Amino acid sequence: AQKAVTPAATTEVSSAATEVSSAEPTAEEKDAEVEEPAASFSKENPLTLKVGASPVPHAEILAEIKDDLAEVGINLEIVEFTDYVLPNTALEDGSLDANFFQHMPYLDDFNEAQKKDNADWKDLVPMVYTHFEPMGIYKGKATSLADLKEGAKIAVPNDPTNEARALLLLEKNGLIKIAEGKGLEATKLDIVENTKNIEIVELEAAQVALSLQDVDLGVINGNYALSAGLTLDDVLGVEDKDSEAAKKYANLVAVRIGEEELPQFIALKEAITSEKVKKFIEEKYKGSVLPVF
Amino acid sequence: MEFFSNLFNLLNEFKGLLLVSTWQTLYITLISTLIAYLLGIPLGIWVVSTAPNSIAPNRPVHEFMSRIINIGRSIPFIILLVALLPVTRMLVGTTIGPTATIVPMTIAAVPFVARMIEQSLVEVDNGLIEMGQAMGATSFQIIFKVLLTESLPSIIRGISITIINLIGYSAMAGAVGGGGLGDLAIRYGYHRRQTDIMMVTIVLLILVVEVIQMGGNAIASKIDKRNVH
Amino acid sequence: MEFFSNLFNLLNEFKGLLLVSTWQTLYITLISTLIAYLLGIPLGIWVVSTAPNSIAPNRPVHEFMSRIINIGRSIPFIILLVALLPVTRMLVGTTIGPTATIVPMTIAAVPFVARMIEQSLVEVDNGLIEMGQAMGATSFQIIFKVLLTESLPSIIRGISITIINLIGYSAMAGAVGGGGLGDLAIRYGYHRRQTDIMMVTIVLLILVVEVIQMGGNAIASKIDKRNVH
Amino acid sequence: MALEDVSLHIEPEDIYGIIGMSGAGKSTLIRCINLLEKPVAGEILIDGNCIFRKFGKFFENNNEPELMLQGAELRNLRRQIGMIFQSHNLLMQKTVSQNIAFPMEIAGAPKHEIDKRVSELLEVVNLADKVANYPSQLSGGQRQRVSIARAMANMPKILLCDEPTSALDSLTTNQILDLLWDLNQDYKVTIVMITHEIELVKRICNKVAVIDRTRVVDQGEIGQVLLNPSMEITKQLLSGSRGTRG
Amino acid sequence: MALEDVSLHIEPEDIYGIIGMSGAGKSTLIRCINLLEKPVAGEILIDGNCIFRKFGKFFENNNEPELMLQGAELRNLRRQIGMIFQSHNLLMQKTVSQNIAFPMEIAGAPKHEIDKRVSELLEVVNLADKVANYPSQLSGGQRQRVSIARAMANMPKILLCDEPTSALDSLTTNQILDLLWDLNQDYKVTIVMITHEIELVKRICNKVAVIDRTRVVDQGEIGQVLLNPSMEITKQLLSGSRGTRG
Ligand SMILES: Nc1ncnc2c1ncn2[C@@H]1O[C@H](COP(=O)(O)OP(=O)(O)OP(=O)(O)O)[C@@H](O)[C@H]1O
Ligand SMILES: Nc1ncnc2c1ncn2[C@@H]1O[C@H](COP(=O)(O)OP(=O)(O)OP(=O)(O)O)[C@@H](O)[C@H]1O
Ligand SMILES: [Mg+2]
Ligand SMILES: [Mg+2]
Repeated sequence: AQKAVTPAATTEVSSAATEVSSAEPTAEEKDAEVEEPAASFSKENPLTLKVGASPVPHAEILAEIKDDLAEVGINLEIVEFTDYVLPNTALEDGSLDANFFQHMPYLDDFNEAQKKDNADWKDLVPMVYTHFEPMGIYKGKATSLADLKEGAKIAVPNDPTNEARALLLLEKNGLIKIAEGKGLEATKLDIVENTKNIEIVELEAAQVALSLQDVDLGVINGNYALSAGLTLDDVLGVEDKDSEAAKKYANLVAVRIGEEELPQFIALKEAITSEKVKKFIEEKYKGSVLPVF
Repeated sequence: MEFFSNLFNLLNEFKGLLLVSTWQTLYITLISTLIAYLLGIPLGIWVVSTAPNSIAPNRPVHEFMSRIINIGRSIPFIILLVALLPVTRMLVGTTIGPTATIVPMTIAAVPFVARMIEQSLVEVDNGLIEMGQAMGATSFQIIFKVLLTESLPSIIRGISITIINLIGYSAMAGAVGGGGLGDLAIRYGYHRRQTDIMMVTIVLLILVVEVIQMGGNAIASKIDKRNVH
Repeated sequence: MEFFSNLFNLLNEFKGLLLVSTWQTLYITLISTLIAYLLGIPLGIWVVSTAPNSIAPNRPVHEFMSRIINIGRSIPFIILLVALLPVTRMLVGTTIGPTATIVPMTIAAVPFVARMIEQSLVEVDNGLIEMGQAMGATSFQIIFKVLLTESLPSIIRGISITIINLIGYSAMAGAVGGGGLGDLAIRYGYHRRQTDIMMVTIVLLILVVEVIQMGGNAIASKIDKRNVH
Repeated sequence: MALEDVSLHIEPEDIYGIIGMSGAGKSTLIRCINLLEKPVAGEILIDGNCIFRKFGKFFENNNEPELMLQGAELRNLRRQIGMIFQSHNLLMQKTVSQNIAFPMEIAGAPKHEIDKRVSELLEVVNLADKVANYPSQLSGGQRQRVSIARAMANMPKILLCDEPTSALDSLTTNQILDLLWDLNQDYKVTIVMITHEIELVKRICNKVAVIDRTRVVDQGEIGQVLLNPSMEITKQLLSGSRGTRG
Repeated sequence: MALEDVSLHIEPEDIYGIIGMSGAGKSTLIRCINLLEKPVAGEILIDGNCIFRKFGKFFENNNEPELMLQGAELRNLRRQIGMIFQSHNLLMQKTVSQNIAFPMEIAGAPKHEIDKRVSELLEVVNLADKVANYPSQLSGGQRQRVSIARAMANMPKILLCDEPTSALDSLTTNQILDLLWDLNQDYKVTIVMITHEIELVKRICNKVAVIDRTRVVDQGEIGQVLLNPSMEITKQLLSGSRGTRG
């Protein structure tokens, strides 16, 4: 059934595909898919690929490869989301063909949670890992980690992907301790040790950089720090590019399970891991976004 | 000079996006308003007319409807949006994009519309309702031939307020790929910090709002016959 | 049984957070509503009374005020919030937390309030305005002693609508750590998919909305003397 | 505001006048006839049919079942009763002709019939040139005439008139009285008319009731009540019109 | 709706009656006196002071400057003119006493003075028991009496009365006429009164104007206009009150 990815078909076909794959495809069927030649689209008969992405840097990276994909007959349609739930549910239900905004721990967690509520949930899987957005602890009123005063305020992003990560970064820098086993579920309620009585202030990820003046420290995603004009001088601690975190939190393009090897995704994978994109990321984001390919 | 050539370049570069977004904003808000009024007018009428001392008092029904409206108004939009995903998928076949946005927007707007309708209907002079009753009008006839006709200018003013409120909602719906000018402004202005494109987008939004408000007021004044010269 | 013990545990665990959030919601919305009305009433009156054929027609002023209101209503909340950060810092000394939220909430509410006031004032019978003029009342006296007193019930109904609208906005104000029930529902219920805590939060929101709506309606009916028995 | 101790006997084809001082309860009484006002206790019969009955425990016949016409029955009754309101109650957003057509639309009359009747009535009340105007564009007396025309639109069997000529000059008043008289004579319409001009009562009513402070203090044939007034209030009302100065 | 060719001469201390058929333009005329209605062209003088002047090019004296009282001057003038509206125009959200107090509040009278005057007026119009009621709780005539009391609250020099007794019974009408008479005699109040009851004009007016289809067709001393009517319309209005039936 997956063969039926014809040029004219877009979303509707994808959702049909989902239904079929829910019928537990056998190994043979899966093999058959992989063997299918990449002849179902061409420059004359382009295939539309709907990809959901966060505005920065994901949508910007996708925009960079739009022309390259058009060359091979893929009409890349970027749908921007500033939300972290809908791109996954929309991918699962066939409204999207792929999404590009999350890292593996979040995706795992999401699949896990969905399966609890919905037995029919079909896993979403990574198709390619692209980049890492190092998170940093930035100076606010305080200028060093050492002279942080009692009751200091630290701003962290308030979305689950970033908040837990920010808390883990603070833990790593010895400011707090988080309950065992919470991992990416951690919120400020899971802080078990807080010797300096630090007050965690949860803000919208993009907002943290704007409110630095009003807190002692802020934990900020690299891209938002960049667009707010912050420099390396302002950083007190960062997830470095060779760390565990870099691997763990590498951002990925996710697709529905079983579709990883579809020709259009192979083309996407090639385009997004090209030298050109690497250069683009390095130049545009100046170290606040790091390619992992 | 440079300002204008910059602006020109910008407009040229983003022309397509701006046009599409304007179209999306109009499409989403106007369609949701339309459907929300189709559903909200009956709801508003129902809750007004079953109120104590109204034309068809019915305490249980009144309280039930009122509660439903309040619940609808309590749920944060984004949560409503997620809760409605299965319905959205069923109705429009997808959960993202402008058309999919219309479903939660409409549902969020219905209770607001019901309250705006209530606001307009309760202002109708009681003497006119009595007049209808004395003529032997059914509740239905009183609603259509007295309440709605007499409060029409006020209802129209309410429609402007509602549409503009929904334009605000549509910016939130952008979070889930709905598109539209508000979303564009947020993505470029807030997330990407491109102030220039944000400004252009907001100017377009202001134009849309201006047209709707002026249009609404003009129509309301025109059809209002309480003060003709 | 298990359901209740689960619920009990949940309430126990989140008691503090729920209480704080309820308090924050009330604090943010009520204070913003208060200030928004202090600013929005004069604005609404101004735009109504300078309209053509009104008590103090003044086309340029009317159009200017109307435009200001429309601009205020056009800017997406989150962008307004960012644009106002310096003002917020100046006024309340910080840009984060519930108190800081009040600034953008208020500014976002003012133009809405102005339109709701307009909606109420234009319904006042023209004969009463003439009566005031015939008695030699100044525009100011007509506004206070005729327009506002006669439309008070309608204005009160508008206040309920506004407060409930602002509760919706306050969910967005979570962006700057404003807190509140809406934000709690979104962060725990939506982002972290803890349906139970989301449900509890929404129930609290519904209660708050219910109290405000019922209270508003009750006061409006009570003070409305057009139909006393 | 409850009326006390009211018992009126209005026969079919009567032109029944109701007089009394301002605030006596005339409007309240007339509004009981089509149940716009619900009496606390008492009985209302129209054409021998009871439309309302409720007796408190202080009444003799408190064992009779309570009754109040409701729903479709009430509406059908009301469609046969025309009413001229003291405060006109015109639809402000409708033209003169739409206002007059209102009761016919309510009763579901066909469009051509409505149009025909409305133009007849417009002639009758002398408003043919105002057909497309809105009430806000009319003078006080013109509004009252719209209200009169509307009450007659449905060819009612009973016409309740609450001060129908209060805003009209003597010429127009005469035309309206002629009209009421003709309706009564030609179409056997029962008319109940509140007025404060005793002259009018004398001219067209055959019976009259005098209301004073929420009570019916006198009623009967016109000659009996007005020519030989037995009640103080009736005398005052009659003498009031004679004037004290001039 | 413009009046044509109107030229009235109302002297101080007149009780000036205005009669005419329904829709003739009586209310419009009276509303010109306090400039609620703006004439298209013409001149209005009060106590010899011009409050409005505008002449089109078809007038001889079109070189005189245009003039229309505005702002504080207009308000001061209006505070000396009481007005009884045909449609009452009561504040529905205010009690009877608050409605009566309204013009005094507007003029900034001290509270105790307001209270005193309001209770006097309540006695005068016989509404002392309704002091705390709202207009929606009053009968038609009671509302009219509130409107009358309100017009008198400020001790105006000129009183414009648009059918002040149209909803009142003969007894109450007499009381009101006595009141107007006393105001005129004791306080030298100039009164302009529209009415459709020619009896009233005969009883208290010293002058009268007859309006017909937006024109003043006759005016002058009461005896001259009404006792020897020269105009057709005046005759009709007079005969109309004699009645055609009865
Ligand atoms: N706003 C308006 N627009 C158009 N015509 C109007 C308006 N107001 C009044 N008219 C017309 O002007 C004429 C005079 O009206 P006016 O109210 O002065 O009559 P009137 O003499 O007071 O009559 P009545 O005794 O019935 O109160 C009427 O024919 C009326 O229809
Ligand atoms: N809603 C109400 N609440 C309380 N009292 C009322 C209400 N409506 C009327 N009344 C009172 O009931 C009495 C009778 O009123 P009604 O309107 O029947 O008088 P009426 O005889 O028609 O007088 P008018 O000739 O002045 O119209 C009046 O004293 C009035 O104040
Ligand atoms: Mg009455
Ligand atoms: Mg008039």
